[in-house]
Amino acid sequence: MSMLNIDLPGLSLKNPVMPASGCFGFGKEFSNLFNLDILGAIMVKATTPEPRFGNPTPRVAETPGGMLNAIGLQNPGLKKVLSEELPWLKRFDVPIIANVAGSTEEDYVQVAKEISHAPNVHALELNISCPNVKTGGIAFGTDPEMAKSLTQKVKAVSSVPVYVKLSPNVTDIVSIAKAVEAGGADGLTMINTLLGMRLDLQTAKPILANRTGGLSGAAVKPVALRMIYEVSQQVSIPIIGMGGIQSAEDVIEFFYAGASAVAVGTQNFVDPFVCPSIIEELPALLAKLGYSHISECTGRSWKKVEQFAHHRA
Amino acid sequence: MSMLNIDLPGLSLKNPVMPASGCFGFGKEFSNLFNLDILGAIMVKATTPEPRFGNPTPRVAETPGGMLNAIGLQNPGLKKVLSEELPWLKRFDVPIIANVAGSTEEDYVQVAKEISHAPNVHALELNISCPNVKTGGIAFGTDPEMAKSLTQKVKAVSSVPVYVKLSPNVTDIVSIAKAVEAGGADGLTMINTLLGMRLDLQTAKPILANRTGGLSGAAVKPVALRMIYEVSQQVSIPIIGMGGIQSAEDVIEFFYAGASAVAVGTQNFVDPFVCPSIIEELPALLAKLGYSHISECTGRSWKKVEQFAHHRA
Amino acid sequence: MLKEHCSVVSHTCIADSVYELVLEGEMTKQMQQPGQFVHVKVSDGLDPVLRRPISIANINQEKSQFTLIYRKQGRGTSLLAEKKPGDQVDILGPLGNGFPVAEAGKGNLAVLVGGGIGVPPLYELAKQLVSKGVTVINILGFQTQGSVFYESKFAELGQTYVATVDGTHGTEGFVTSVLNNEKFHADIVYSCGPTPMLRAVEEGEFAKKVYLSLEERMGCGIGACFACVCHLKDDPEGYSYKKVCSDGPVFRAGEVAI
Amino acid sequence: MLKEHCSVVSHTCIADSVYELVLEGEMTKQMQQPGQFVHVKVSDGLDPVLRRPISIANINQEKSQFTLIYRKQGRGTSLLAEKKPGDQVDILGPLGNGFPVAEAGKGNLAVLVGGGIGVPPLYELAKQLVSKGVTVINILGFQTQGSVFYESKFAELGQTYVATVDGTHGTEGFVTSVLNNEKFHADIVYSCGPTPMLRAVEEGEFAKKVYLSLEERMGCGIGACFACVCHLKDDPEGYSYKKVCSDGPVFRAGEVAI
Ligand SMILES: Cc1cc2nc3c(=O)[nH]c(=O)nc-3n(C[C@H](O)[C@H](O)[C@H](O)COP(=O)(O)OP(=O)(O)OC[C@H]3O[C@@H](n4cnc5c(N)ncnc54)[C@H](O)[C@@H]3O)c2cc1C
Ligand SMILES: Cc1cc2nc3c(=O)[nH]c(=O)nc-3n(C[C@H](O)[C@H](O)[C@H](O)COP(=O)(O)OP(=O)(O)OC[C@H]3O[C@@H](n4cnc5c(N)ncnc54)[C@H](O)[C@@H]3O)c2cc1C
Ligand SMILES: Cc1cc2nc3c(=O)[nH]c(=O)nc-3n(C[C@H](O)[C@H](O)[C@H](O)COP(=O)(O)O)c2cc1C
Ligand SMILES: Cc1cc2nc3c(=O)[nH]c(=O)nc-3n(C[C@H](O)[C@H](O)[C@H](O)COP(=O)(O)O)c2cc1C
Ligand code: FES
Ligand code: FES
Repeated sequence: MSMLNIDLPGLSLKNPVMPASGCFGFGKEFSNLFNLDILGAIMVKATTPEPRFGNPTPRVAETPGGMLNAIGLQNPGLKKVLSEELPWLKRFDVPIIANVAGSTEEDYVQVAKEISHAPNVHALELNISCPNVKTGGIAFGTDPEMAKSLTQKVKAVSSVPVYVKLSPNVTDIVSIAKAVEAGGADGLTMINTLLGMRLDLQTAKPILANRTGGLSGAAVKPVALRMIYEVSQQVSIPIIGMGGIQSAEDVIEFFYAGASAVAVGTQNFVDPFVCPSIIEELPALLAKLGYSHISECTGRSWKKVEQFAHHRA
Repeated sequence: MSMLNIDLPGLSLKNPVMPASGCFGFGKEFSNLFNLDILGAIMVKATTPEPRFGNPTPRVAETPGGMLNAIGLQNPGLKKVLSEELPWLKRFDVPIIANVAGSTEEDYVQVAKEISHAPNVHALELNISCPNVKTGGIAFGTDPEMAKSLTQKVKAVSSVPVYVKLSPNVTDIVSIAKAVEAGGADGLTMINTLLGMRLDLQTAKPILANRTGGLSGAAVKPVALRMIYEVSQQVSIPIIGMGGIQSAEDVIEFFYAGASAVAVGTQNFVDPFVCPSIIEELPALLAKLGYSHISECTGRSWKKVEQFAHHRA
Repeated sequence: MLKEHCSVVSHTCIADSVYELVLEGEMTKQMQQPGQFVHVKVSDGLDPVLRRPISIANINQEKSQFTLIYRKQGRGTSLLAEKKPGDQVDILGPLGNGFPVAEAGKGNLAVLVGGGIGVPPLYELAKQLVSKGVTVINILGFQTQGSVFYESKFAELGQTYVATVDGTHGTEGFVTSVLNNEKFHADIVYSCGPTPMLRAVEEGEFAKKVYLSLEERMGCGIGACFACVCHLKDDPEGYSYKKVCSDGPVFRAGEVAI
Repeated sequence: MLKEHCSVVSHTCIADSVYELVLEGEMTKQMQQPGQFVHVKVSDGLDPVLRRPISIANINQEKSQFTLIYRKQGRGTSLLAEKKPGDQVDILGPLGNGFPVAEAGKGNLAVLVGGGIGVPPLYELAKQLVSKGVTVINILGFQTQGSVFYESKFAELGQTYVATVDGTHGTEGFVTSVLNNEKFHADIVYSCGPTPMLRAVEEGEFAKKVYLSLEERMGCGIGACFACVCHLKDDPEGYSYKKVCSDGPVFRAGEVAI
C-alpha cells in the first residue's frame, strides 16, 4: 500500500511531489534524465495568450542560499502550448497543472478557458504573483479584492479545479488566501518568489537586467513555512507548498506546516534528479518518523492531538 | 584623510559601520574583545518602559543561510538602561543609537522622551517592526498612517534625531517610508527581520517556543537590497541599511543600493570581530574599486551618471 | 576568550556516532575550569550559519591541546566529523563558567552524573577533582551499549557505574536508578546531561551541593543575543534571568528554573 | 548527460589565477564535441547554490579523463581551486552543442580565436581538427604575460599567435589586431571569449564560416529555466530565441544576436 498517494481537487496523485512552475520547462529536458511518470504531477511553465520573449539577460543572479530570477514569463504562447507542448506530455501518465499568467483579467480568462480543456491538464495554477512582469501580474496577488474577482472569473470559465498561487510579498497573506477561497479557488499554491536584488561590485549596477527579480531556493524556506502555517489554519482548501525544498526532510516540514502536497523549484537546477530522489526517500523517512501515510503529517504542527488519535502506539 | 567618515542627522560617524540592535547587547560583551571606539556607532538593544523577560526558549533556530530569532525584546527596562547601561557606555567615544520599542504609542513616547536626553544617545531608532512581540509592535510598521502618527508623536518629544526602523513584512515598503518621512523622521533604518518559521522533524512542532520568529542573516540580503533600492529613490532622508551584511563587499553593495551607513547584525554571532574587520578592509576595497570616499557609493545603482561627474578618470 | 583556527591533532570515532576530536591552539592556555565550552564553526561560509557549542572534555596544557567529544546528529556535527588531522577549525573559546572544582575539598566524595553527550565535560572535571584529592564516583548514562564511551578512562579516576536505557550494558535504566539504589552520601554532586535527567538529579537532593550544566539553543555564545536565557528558580515568571552561555552553563541546583 | 562524482586526477595552477583540473569519470565516454561544457557543483550544500559552467578543454577517452581550465574569480571558482587529487567533484555533463568539427574539411585552414578563459575549449578543438588533417592557426588573447597559458601546447598543433592587452607578451593589443594584420584567408574561424571579442570576430568576416561560443549566466544548464536565452539575429525584438546552454553555447555567426 502506498504511503504517498494524495487526492486533491482534480488531482489524484501517486505521490505529493511535483516540479514547480518555471523550473521544469514543459518537461522535455528532464524526460531525457528520468521517466516523468514517477512524478506526482508536473507544474508546467507559465502560459500567456501571446508568445513572450521575457526580460533581457542576465536573468539570474546568485544570492546566499538562494537565487534571483527575472525570466519574465518567457513562453511560446497559448496556441503553441496547446498544439505542441501539452500534446507531447501526453505520453506520460502524469497529471499536468497548467500555470496561467497574463497582464490583464482577459488574458487570464482566455488562457484558463482554453488550456483547461487540454485533456492532460487536470488543474490550473493561477499565477497572480509573478514579480517579474511589469503590467498587472503582481498587483492581482497583493490586493484581496482583485485576487478574488480574478479567481471568480477564471473559475467561471475553467473546466478543471483552480489553484491560486500566492505572492509572499504582502503584509497579510491570510487575507489574500481567504479572498481567493471566497472567490471559489479549489486550492492554493504557495509561495511564489520574494522580490529581491543584487548589485554588481564592479559596475555598481543591478546584476539582473530587469534590476529586481524573484528570490527562490533554500533561503526562502522559513518564510514559506510561516505563510503556509498561517494560511492553512484559516482556509479549508488544500495547499501545495513550495519555497526552498531540497530534501525529503524539507517535504515533511512543509506538511507539518500545513501543506497537502509540495513542489520543488530551484533545486531542480542544482540536482535535476531531486524529485525522483525525494520520492524514493520519503517512505523510509515516514516510517522512521512513525507515520504510515504522508497525509498524517499535514498540519501536524497546529492540529489538535485528537485529530491524530489513530497514530502511533 | 578618511575615506569612511559620514555625517548623518545627529551622527558624525568615523565610519559607517555599526552593530545592529539586538545583536550587540549594550556592548559589554564585545568590549572584552575589541575597543568599541573604532565603531561608527552602536545600535543598542531595544528598550521598553518596563523590564521584559521576552519569550520562552528556544528563541533561535537555524535556517539555510540565516537564522530565526524570537527573543521578544528582552531588556532591563528604561530605568535601568538609563541608570546603568548607557552610563557604562560613556567610557567609549562612540555615538549611541537607542532602539525604542513598546506595545502602545505611550510606551514609545515615554521611552523616546527620556532616553533621548541621555548624553551619549545621539539618535533614536524607532523599532516599529519587531515581529516577535504580540501586542502592537508590528502593526505600527505595516500601516502607513499609524507609522506616521507614531513618528510625529515621538519626534515631538525627542531631543535627538529620529530614525524609523522599517519592517520588510509589507506589500509596499515605499508607502511606509514616505509616511514616516512625512511624519518627520530624520532617517530610516532597514530592514528588520522577515517573519519566518521552522518545524522540528521529530516533534512536528515549531522549533521556536514563540512558533514564528524573525529571519535575519545572509539569506535576507537580496530582500534588504531591493527595499533600500526602492525606498532610497523615493525619500530624501538617509538610510542606514542592514540585513545579511557579512563583509566589506556587502557594505558596498548596500551603499550602491542607496544606503548611507550600514549595520551588521547576525554576523556578530558568527564572528564577533566582524565589525572591526569590515572597517579595516573598507579603505582598500574602495581604493581597488576606484573610489576616494565611501559616500560616492551611495545610490550609485540608480543615480544619474552626472551626479558622479568628478569620479574616475 | 579567543577566536582562533585550531588544528586537528586527531579525530577518532569512539562509539556509535560519537567522535573524539583533539585540537591544538593558543586558547588552551585560557582553559581553566572543567565544564566550559567552545563555540565551533564547522565550515567556512554560511552552510551552516551558526556556531555549535561543544564542551571541553579534556585539557592538556603542556601540549596546548584540548579534546571535544561530540555526537554526530545534524548537519553541523556531521560536517565537523569530516575534519582530518592537520585541518583547521575556527573556534571561539573558552566560553562560559564551568564546574566549581573549589567547592569540593580534599577528602570529599564527589559524585559525577552524566548522560549521553553530557558525559564529556565530566572527564576533565573528574581529572581535576582527583588531582586535588577528592574521591570521585562516576555515574554515566547512555542509550545502549554501542553509545558507551570513556568508561575505562573514568574508571581510572574513580568507581564508575554505567547505566543503559535498554540494559545492554551496566545497569538497566537511568542514572537516577543508580543514585537511588546506591545511596552514596556525596558531599557534592556535579551533573551534565539532558534536561529531564538534570531535573531528576535536582529533585533527588543527593547532596547538599549540586551543580548542573544546562543546555540551550545558542546564538552568540558570549552573552550578547539573549537566545539562551533562563528564569531564576525563585522568580519563574519575573524579569530576572541568567544566560546559559555566559552566566552558565553550570549553575548551582536551585539557582535557575530548569 | 550524466550527474556524476568525478575524481580529481590532478589540479595545477598554470598561470596567474588559472587552474588546470583533470577529472576522471564515466561521462567522458559521452564527450564528443569540443566546445561542450560541464556544470560543476563546487561544494556540497548551498554555499554557493548554483553550479558553474566550465568548458571541456581536453578529452582523454583512453583514461576516461577530461580537463577543465578555469580562472579563479568569485566564490565558486575559489572553492573549486581548493580541490585536491582524490577529491570528488559533482559534475553534470557533458552539456550543450560544441564546435562543428565536421565543417572543416581535410586540408582546410581553420583559425581559432580565443580570449582569456575562452581559450580552453579551443585546445580540444585544435586537437580534433589537426587529427583529421585540418591546418590550424591559433590566436590567443590575454590581459598580460602572467595570464598566458597553454601557448606551447597550442604551438604543437599549429602556428600560434599570442596577443596581450598590455604588450608584455606577444603582440600588443587584441586578437583582432592579429587577425587584421595577418590576413589568413581562413576557410573557417572558430572563436570563444568575451562578448566584445566575439562581436569583433563576427563583424570582421574573417572567413565564410564563423562559429562563436557564447557565455551567459546560467541556472539549470540543461535548457529548462530560460535563464540563458538570446534573440535570433534576424529577429532581435521578436519571440524567437536560442538557449545558450542547450542550443549552444556554439552558434554560427549571424545566427543569434550577440
Ligand atoms: C553548553 C553546551 C555544551 C555542549 N556540549 C556538547 C558536547 O560536549 N558534546 C556534544 O555532542 N554536544 C554538546 N552540546 C550539544 C551540541 O551543541 C549539539 O548537539 C549541536 O549543536 C547539534 O548541532 P547539529 O548541527 O549537529 O544539529 P542540528 O539539529 O542541525 O542543529 C541545528 C541548530 O540547533 C542547535 N542545536 C541542536 N541541538 C542542540 C542541543 N542539544 N543543544 C544546543 N543547541 C542545539 C544547533 O547548535 C544549531 O544551531 C552542547 C550544547 C551546549 C549548549
Ligand atoms: C558555456 C560556458 C563555458 C565557460 N567555460 C569556462 C571555462 O572554460 N573557464 C573559465 O574560467 N570560465 C568559464 N566560463 C565562465 C565561468 O562559468 C565563470 O567564470 C564562473 O561561473 C564564475 O563563477 P564564480 O563563482 O567564480 O564567480 P561569481 O561571480 O561569484 O559567480 C556568481 C554567479 O555568476 C555566474 N557567473 C559569473 N561570471 C560568469 C561568466 N563569465 N559566465 C557565466 N556565468 C557567470 C556564476 O556562474 C554564478 O552563478 C564559462 C561560462 C559559460 C557560460
Ligand atoms: C527560474 C524560475 C522561473 C520561474 N517561473 C515561474 C513561472 O513561470 N510561474 C510561476 O508561477 N512560478 C515561477 N517560478 C516560481 C517557482 O514556481 C516557485 O514558486 C519558487 O521558485 C519557490 O520555489 P523554490 O524555492 O523551490 O524554487 C519560477 C522560479 C524560478 C526560479
Ligand atoms: C537575535 C536578534 C535580536 C534582535 N533584536 C532587535 C531589537 O531588539 N531591535 C531591533 O530593532 N532589531 C532587532 N533585531 C534585528 C536586527 O537589528 C537587524 O535588523 C536584522 O537582524 C537584520 O540584520 P542582519 O541580517 O545583519 O542580522 C534583532 C536581530 C537578531 C538576530
Ligand atoms: S547565546 Fe547569545 S546570549 Fe547566550
Ligand atoms: S541555463 Fe537554464 S535554460 Fe539555459
